[in-house]
Amino acid sequence: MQDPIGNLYNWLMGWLVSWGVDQAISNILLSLVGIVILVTIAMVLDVFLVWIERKVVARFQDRLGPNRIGPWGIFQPFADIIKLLIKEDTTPNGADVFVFNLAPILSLASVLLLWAVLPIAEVVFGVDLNVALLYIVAAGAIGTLSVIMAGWSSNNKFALVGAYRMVANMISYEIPMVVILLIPAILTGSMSMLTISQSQEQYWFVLVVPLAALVFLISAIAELGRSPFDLNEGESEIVSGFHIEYSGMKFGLFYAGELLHAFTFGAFISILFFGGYNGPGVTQMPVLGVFYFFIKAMIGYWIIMWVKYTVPRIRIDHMLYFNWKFLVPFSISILVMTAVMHKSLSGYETPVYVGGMLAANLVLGWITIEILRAQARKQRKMDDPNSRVVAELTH
Amino acid sequence: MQSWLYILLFMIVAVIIPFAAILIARILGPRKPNPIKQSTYECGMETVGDSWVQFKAQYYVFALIFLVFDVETVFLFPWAISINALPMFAVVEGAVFILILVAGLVFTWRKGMLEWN
Amino acid sequence: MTTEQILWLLPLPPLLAFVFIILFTNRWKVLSFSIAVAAAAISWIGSMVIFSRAVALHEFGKFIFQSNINWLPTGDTYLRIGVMVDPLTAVTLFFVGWTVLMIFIYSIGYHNFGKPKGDHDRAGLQPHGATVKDEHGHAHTELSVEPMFSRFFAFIGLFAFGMYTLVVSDNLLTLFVGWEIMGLCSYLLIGFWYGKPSARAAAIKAFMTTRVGDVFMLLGIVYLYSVTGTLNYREIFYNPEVLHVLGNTYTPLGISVASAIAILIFIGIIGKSAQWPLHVWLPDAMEGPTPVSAMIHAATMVSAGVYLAIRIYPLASAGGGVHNLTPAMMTMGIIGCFTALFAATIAVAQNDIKKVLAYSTISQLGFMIAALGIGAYVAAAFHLVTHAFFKALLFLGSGSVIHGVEHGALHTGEHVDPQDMFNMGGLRKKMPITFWTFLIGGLALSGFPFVTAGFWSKDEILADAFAHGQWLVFFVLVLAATLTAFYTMRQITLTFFGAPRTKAAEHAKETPWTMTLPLILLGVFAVVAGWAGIPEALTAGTIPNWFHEFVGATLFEHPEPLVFNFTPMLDSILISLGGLSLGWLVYRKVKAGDPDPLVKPMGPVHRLLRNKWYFDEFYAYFVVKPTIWMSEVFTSLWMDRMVIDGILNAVGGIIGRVGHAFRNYFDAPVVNGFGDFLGEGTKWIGKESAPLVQRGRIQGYMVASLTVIIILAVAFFFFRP
Amino acid sequence: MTALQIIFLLAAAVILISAVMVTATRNMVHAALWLIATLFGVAVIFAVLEAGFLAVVQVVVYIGAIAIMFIFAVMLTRREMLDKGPQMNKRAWLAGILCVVIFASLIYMLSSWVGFNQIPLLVGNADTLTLLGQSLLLPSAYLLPFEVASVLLLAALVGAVYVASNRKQEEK
Amino acid sequence: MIPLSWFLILSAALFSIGLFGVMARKNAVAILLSVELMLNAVNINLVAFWRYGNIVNMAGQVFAIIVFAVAAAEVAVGLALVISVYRRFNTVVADEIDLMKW
Repeated sequence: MQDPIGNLYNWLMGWLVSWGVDQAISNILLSLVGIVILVTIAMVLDVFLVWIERKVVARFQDRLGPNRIGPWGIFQPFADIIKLLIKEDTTPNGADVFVFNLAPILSLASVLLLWAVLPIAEVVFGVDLNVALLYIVAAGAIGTLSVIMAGWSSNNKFALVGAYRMVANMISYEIPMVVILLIPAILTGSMSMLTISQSQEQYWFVLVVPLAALVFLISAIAELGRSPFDLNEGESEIVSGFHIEYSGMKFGLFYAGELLHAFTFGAFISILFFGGYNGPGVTQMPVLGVFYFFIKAMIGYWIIMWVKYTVPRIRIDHMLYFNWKFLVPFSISILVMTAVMHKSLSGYETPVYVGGMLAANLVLGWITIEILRAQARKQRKMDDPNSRVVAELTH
Repeated sequence: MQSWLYILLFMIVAVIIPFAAILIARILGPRKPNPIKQSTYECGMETVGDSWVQFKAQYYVFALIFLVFDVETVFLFPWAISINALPMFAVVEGAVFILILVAGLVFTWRKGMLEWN
Repeated sequence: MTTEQILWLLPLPPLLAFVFIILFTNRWKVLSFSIAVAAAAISWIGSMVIFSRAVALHEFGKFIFQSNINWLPTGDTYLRIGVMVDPLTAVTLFFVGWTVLMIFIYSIGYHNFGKPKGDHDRAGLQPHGATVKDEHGHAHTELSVEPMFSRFFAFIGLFAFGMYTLVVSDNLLTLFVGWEIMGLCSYLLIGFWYGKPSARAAAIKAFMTTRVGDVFMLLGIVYLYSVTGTLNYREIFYNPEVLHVLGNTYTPLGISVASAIAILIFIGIIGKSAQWPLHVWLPDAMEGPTPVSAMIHAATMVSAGVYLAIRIYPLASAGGGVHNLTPAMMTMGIIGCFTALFAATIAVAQNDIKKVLAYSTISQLGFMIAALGIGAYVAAAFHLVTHAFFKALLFLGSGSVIHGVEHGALHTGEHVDPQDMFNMGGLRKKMPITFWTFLIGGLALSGFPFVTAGFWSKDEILADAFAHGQWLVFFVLVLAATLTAFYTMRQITLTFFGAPRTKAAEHAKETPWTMTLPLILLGVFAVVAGWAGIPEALTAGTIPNWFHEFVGATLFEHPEPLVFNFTPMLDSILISLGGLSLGWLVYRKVKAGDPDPLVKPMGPVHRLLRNKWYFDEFYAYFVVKPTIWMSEVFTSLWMDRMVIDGILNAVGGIIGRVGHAFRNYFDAPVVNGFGDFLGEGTKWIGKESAPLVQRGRIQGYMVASLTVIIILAVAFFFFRP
Repeated sequence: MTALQIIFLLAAAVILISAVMVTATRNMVHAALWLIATLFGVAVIFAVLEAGFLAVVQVVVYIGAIAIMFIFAVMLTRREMLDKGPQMNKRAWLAGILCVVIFASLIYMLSSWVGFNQIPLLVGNADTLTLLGQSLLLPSAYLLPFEVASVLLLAALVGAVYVASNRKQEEK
Repeated sequence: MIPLSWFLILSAALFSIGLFGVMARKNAVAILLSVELMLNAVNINLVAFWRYGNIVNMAGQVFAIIVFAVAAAEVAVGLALVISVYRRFNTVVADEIDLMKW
């Protein structure tokens, strides 16, 4: 029971070959089967995410949420799906039909693609890609593309403006995210998700680079375009953003994509900084990792939801300032600090190493906070009317 | 090679599934288009002019900075993963590489290009 | 520090100064110029140290300072770059260090540091002057400080960096880098007052013209690399085997590979040091501030061209030598001689004090090139050094003169061209220091016997020509030297002697010490620099011909010292004295408003000279226009399936122009017909044809160039030897 | 006909067709999207060549950044008239001839080369990524190009930001 | 296995198409798009030669990455220029942009 998937694979392989199917062909067939199963899991999970989201937001807003269909309304999402399926999907005139239809597909696909490299457990994963970290960024790039395609093709001012904002948002926060993605690569000397998870057996990376984990969380939320960074769908200004013209299943795809994306990022946070599938007893029973993985991912997802439903939306200029004037320099300083510290501490044994890195992080965080406080003080002085008068007089 | 084949298959599946969803919706859903339904939604108003709104050059500037830093990170990944195989000197070189680009960010900042007006 | 370390660091200070001034100290004038001058001074100290160490060494030619590093991985080998000092580099460093430092110091005063801000000065225009109140409350205008003061120092800093890089580099690649940096800087500096259209035009002209040469030069360098696999001087020029092979393998064209490469590189030199036919940019370059003229067009940049020519001399003479000239040497000789004479003739008829110097520069460079052409290696180097000193001195002096006259003009408020020598006169009393230093420089330029540096260097060239029996070269150069003496004296007389011809000249004032100090120092060198190379036979060996010994060691086999002969020396004495006295006699008593005394006797010839043999017009008509025609009519019109129309247009246009030209010719009086025909006609053509042909469609150019490339490639492919 | 060859041929077909569309289509946004298709095909080619890093980088940089830039630029310089009328200038036919000639001569020259049809050696499990990092950062290898690249990017950023900032407009 | 020639032919074709676009397209943005095609052709060549040469010598990949940087710089500056030209002349047709006269 060490490696169920592997055993299953070998058994089926032998079976097919014995039926006289060519090795390569059967290999492809089997991986195809595996992929379909994986994607199906993702989609089913997605369906339940809808329910979870609605329940949680209801709790946040002191409501009950769906509670009619099935126990605790657990079958609500299926009703939603059926509704979406039988709804007429309209295409606005003047729309660029091909691009218009391609956009939602890419939007969901870009999220599903992430699941190819998720190490759900040490023995349960799609593929162990040696450039997985960059692969994530690449998939994100396709997502960005789908947004601008949707905004452009639906021939609608608001959609376009929404797409602009969304894209500006995504590309801006992609920089700190990618910079932070460099840090696990530095720590493990590899870009493979599996290696990163494996190398967190003794200690989670959150102990070594807490600041990086924090920045990654922030930029992930922004990347998802969820509140407080959801100004792409500022209902008051630009009625719900780039997918305004979408209806029926196409809208459903965007929606599903967003939710699954959120969950996947929760998973990434857990993999990169919280040890992924690692947990007590995993070494004896690797399959246990699946359980830990989903728990951690769910916690990450819950944090993202928490932020979404408690923090109010911020203005686009504030958002961009926050990114370019704080997050990017901050993440870059974290990167440089981590690289140098890691290199200089790599000789020592684990406790010293972890302690040193942690101390360095704390020092950096303290310095940052001091700088920010100084800035804030100056800002307050500037905003304070009578002091401004004084300043003008002194000039 | 194997893994890339896998990724390719995964892409195909990942595109087919949403496509299938849309297709099913097409089949199941009714299709009774009419001009009102087809008109683009702008808070109930008529569409004014074509949809090419004035595009803020600001977006372009941010895209610029993003492009440069994106390429920078591409340079940095090899540096990051081979950091254990490199001498301290090379690590510092990477840091220098980063700081040179930070200088560009600072320039943009000083130029006031980061201001949203 | 070891000499090698100093060498590596030598070009850095000016570069740092450039960066600092551009980035940080742009606003603070004092800081800017102090940084720049300090940087120049550091480099100067460095070069002096290197020079002294080099001189102290025994048999320096064999055991030189050099160090180089792997630079670029090219496949499995590396492209090595490095630094080197051999005797030639040492002497070049010597004069470069001095002139650059002097010019830096001079620029402080030239740009009126410490003077008030101008009333209506704008960046990009010359300062117009400012009104100030003296203690009695009288308002009067005086010179105002340059608006872009700091920027100037930044630019010349970068320029100095380029020059030092070029000099200390031990291979043609880094030399080319420095070369191009200087090209850029000359563009920036000539167009320094970009507010003036003429300055802009001059800058573009200089850039384009030198570019023409540089392309060929790059071709030559690439060719050299492809045949030898290295660009290092020592490995090529100091290596008889390589030279022998290069000299005796032949290109399809029939000349040896060495000659072919040398000629290609020499075309670049033609562009850089303004030899005929690419000389046109240099006179226009006088639009720049005078220190720039001194720096670019006298001391360093054009000298760099000659320096490179001397560098590649072993290549040029490979397979031949002093007694049987290779094609490359012949090219050098012919072009040098012609340039020397032709530029001297033009200089005779110029009224702008700086234009005269510009043409004399061209002519003197012609001397050097010609000297190389006949194998007078050392003489060329010697003249290069001395010329750098006295020509820098002259330019700075002329700048000082202009400054004085400008001051006078502002004082009296009359509007005169402060550069026209006919507006001057009698400045001898107003600006004594400038006068004496300028006089020294002038005498050096005209080769005043025995005292001045110019005499010895020029004499050595003539002696070489004489000794090797190059009669044509000898006579041409003698003639050019006579003219040189003549126009130099003309300039001095018009500027300093006689009575002031304008109020401005009367109220001229001596310039501040920052400007006069460099003049004095350079004046000293303009005299003593020549004593390093006095022929031994003259002094019966009491003073060794140090320069010949030292620089001669640069070559693998030393050039043998000349058998001394009194004829050339007598000649040079006579021509210099004769030319000087002639100039004095002709221009002694020019009154205000008089025309040039030569106009009457020389007539149309004089106009021809004054219009520089109509070379600009010639180019505008026969080079620029056809080029644009190729790219335009050939591509777009022909492309537009309008072959017929295009040709008809062209033919029609040409016929019209010819007719117009004839009318012009017959109508015009015979005397000025020639000049007017060419000048006016070409101007008219330029005016008429400009809108027709100038479009600037980049894609069109691209298609055309690609077509030509393909055709050439196919041709080469099929007619391969 | 191995699977690899099939994949290559498909990718090549995608590349060439969409490249042609890039140069042929009228709608600039479509041109940009076709370019993206081309770039994706090239990424597949990189994967076939077992340069996985470059394949991903291709998607990240080109599709993620450069294509977005292009689309933004099209939005910025958009004028309806530009999509109407011929998108080729009058030299197009000559340009076409030139390109065909160049293609033919390239193939001709290459085919006369011995290694033209060589078969790749098997990649062992050489850790090319670490190798790449080392060859980028060790002074004995390509450290200089590495640093120069950063300077180039800096220059590009500064220059582009300077040009894109419409200070001139505000002055007027 | 795939012979090297396939890659070379592919990249040559891509290069020629890009070249055609550069010379024939009116729209300056389209010209830049075509330049991207050419750069990609170059990259295919570099990587192919890396793969078919000595795997351990990473020169091919290194220069491919450098080409990425160059492409990025080219796009950034080129598009910025196109945009500012558009602001000035209100056109992006290359033939109508003729500042570079001699």
